[in-house]
Amino acid sequence: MLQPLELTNLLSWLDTTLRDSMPVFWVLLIEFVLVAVALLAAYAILAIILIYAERKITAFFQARFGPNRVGIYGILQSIADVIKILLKEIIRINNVDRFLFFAAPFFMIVASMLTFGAIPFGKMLHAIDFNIGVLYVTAVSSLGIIGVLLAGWSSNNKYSMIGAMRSGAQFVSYELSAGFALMTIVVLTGTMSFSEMIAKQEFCWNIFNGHISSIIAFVIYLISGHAETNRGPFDLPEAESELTAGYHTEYSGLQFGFFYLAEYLNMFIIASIATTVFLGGWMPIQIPGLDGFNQVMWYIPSYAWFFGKTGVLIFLSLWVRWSFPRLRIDQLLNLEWKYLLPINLVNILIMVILVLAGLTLTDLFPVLAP
Amino acid sequence: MAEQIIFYILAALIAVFSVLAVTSKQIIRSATYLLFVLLGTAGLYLLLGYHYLFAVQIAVYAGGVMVLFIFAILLTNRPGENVKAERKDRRIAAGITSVAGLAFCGHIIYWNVNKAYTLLVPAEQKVQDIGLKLMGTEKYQYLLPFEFISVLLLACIVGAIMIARKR
Amino acid sequence: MNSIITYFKGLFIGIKSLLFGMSVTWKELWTKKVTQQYPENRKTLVISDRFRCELTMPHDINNEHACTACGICQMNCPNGTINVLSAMIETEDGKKKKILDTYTWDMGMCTFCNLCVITCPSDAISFNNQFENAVFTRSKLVQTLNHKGSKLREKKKEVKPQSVPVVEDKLTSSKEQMIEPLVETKISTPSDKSIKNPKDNTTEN
Amino acid sequence: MGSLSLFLVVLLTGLVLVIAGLGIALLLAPTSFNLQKGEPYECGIPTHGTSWMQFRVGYYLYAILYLMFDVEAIFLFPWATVVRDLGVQGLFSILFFIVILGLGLAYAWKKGVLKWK
Repeated sequence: MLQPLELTNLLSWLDTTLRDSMPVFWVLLIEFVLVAVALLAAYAILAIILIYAERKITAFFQARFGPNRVGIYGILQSIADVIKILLKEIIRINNVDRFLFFAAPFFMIVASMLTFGAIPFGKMLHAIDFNIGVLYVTAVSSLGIIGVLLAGWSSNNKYSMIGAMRSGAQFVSYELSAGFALMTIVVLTGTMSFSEMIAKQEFCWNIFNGHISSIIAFVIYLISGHAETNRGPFDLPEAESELTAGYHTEYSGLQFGFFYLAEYLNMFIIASIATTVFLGGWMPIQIPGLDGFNQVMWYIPSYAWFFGKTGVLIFLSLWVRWSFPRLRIDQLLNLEWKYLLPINLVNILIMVILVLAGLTLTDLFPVLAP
Repeated sequence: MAEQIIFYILAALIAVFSVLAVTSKQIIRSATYLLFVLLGTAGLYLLLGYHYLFAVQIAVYAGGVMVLFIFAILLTNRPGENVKAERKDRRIAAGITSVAGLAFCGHIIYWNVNKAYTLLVPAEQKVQDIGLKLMGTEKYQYLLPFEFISVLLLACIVGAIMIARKR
Repeated sequence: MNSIITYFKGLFIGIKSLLFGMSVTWKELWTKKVTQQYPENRKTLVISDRFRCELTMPHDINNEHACTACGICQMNCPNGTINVLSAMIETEDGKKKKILDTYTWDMGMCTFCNLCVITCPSDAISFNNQFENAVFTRSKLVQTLNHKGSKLREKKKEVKPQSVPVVEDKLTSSKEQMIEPLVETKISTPSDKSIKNPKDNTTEN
Repeated sequence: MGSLSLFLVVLLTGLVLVIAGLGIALLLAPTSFNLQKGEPYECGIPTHGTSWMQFRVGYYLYAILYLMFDVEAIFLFPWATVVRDLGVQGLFSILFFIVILGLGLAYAWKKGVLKWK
């Protein structure tokens, strides 16, 4: 199939030319450095784009223009923000636990980077592909909460402490729902690897494949993922009207910037995992039998599909964020433990029945199977 | 070769942080050092290709147990205070015991390492195999222990609630 | 059983209300944006008449103002913003007369409460719409309102013979009444007197 | 080896991002000393006491409940990959597992643990 804009040809050409000209060790080293640089660049650029997009979309939801002074339509605004945050002083606070205070941003960034590396951005644009992909992602992203707790503890500030405690309770609660929602799809596909999951969704996305059960799981995953990133109506840990800035009150300059960065990237990561697991990842829209249409769809490169689908989900998250007021902590925990978790457990059983009774779309219409 | 280097780095990290976890005067720092030990262990699993176990180690220990530890530390009376040093004779006794334990374990590992080394081949375990083993009823399959885990977890929940509610 | 019904009822009502909330914001997303882009829209910018920006003392073409330097505004100012310096001069017919020397107003201390304008017996001062007041040093906020060489406007008897006693009534009347004309007498120019007077007369009766 | 080394690369990328960022910030950012700057950020009155103090038990209970369900989820994941192979027998064995844990949740609910007081 002709796929003119894909990066696969470029990557394999690079690999073969390198292998022809030097020993394997150096080839691997160069490739690893390239992977690292690509990840770093993607991380930074995505953060910049996300911050700009959030500010602009937020503004539109509030009937104003948003940033429009720095550059045309304000597109240079977040670049100016980055420069500003680099030039800010990192203040040394008295009475903090210095080692933990310093270590907390590492946990945040490393956790989000390890998750970021496991996302399939497109055909062959996939750094870590474990066969336990889904479990790996849920496991590694839970490292971030350690960063939050350590930040809150080490600051020796009451606001930070309360923010961190709330964040801990909130994160562990919603982590469960997210895990169970992903498990529903694992039941459906029978694999935990992201690449295999995408391959199985060529003609029928998982959200359609398991119809009722999948849609419930999708909604639950979006809610709990949104809650895990401490945003929107779930931003109790940093409720600015009561806790100033929550767990990162005492952080200044770039150290604060890391928390900010991790928050935005976590938003992206949640959206992209939802895309990969439920909406077919980088797979273009394909209809079995219509070869011409499929060919046209393949002209759009896979990473464009991926970022398009993810962008829609990020917009949804922003939409929710600016629609609803902040929850109280008892409402928050009630929502998880009394609604999402029981529904989730029942939903898994429904999915098992759907799979065993052959009621999924791919079972009913074998033409949809890849 | 590279795997050996990674192994030695991980082993050194685990050893150093274990010692730090025991000797640290602040209880929260002890917990953090312990977390590093557990993450190092997860690294060892990854080195062996046990991806499932690696994820379990991180999810349970980093995500669950550490959060639990920090919340539990905050239940104590004065969590921020430094732990007082033990009496000198006790410290000496603890030192001797740990050295003896190290010698004992070291002896066993040293003499059996050749056998174990030939047995363990780094290989990627498929989760599907684990699942089949876990749910099967035949020999070397673990359905009954698996079901008992649920009862055990139920007992844990009940116990934890009973203890915490008494306060 | 009842609790189970309430559980599911709550669930569905919750979902419904969430969707309704999202539809509201969705509509808001497409509404016309109302933000004023300030320096660009300077030409078309509309400032409400009631907005109080700068205290001014209107002067006519002959460089004359209406301030008699009575100092009532200075006494009524809650912050001590106004400072009226008067001077004694001798008129042609040999009488001694108090006239205004300098009228200073410190914008940095002003709360724009409008009390000075209300209480002014001769309507010599008013707030204007000149809102671009930023300066670089604090001393520039202190302004002298009377122009150089200006003098008091001679009263023309035929315009408002009854105006003086009415004003006196207003001053002697209780302080609660002072709040009331706030809305009506935003910018008191002499022509406003005709509107103000009937009101004052009714309160008097 | 492949997945391990890529994992290491990603891990190092994360670490390098933080270290390099902090390094650049330390080079570029100004520093100044001020006695009040290092104070904990609170309402403006000097902080009273330490904030490392005893907290309520509610957080701990949620954490322990989470741990139980997390372990359950970990055990369920391998099963979830082989649902099709196991058939009805697998459904019943897992039904037992989930029901037992559901009992745990129901017990906690009944005892009022899930109520934030």
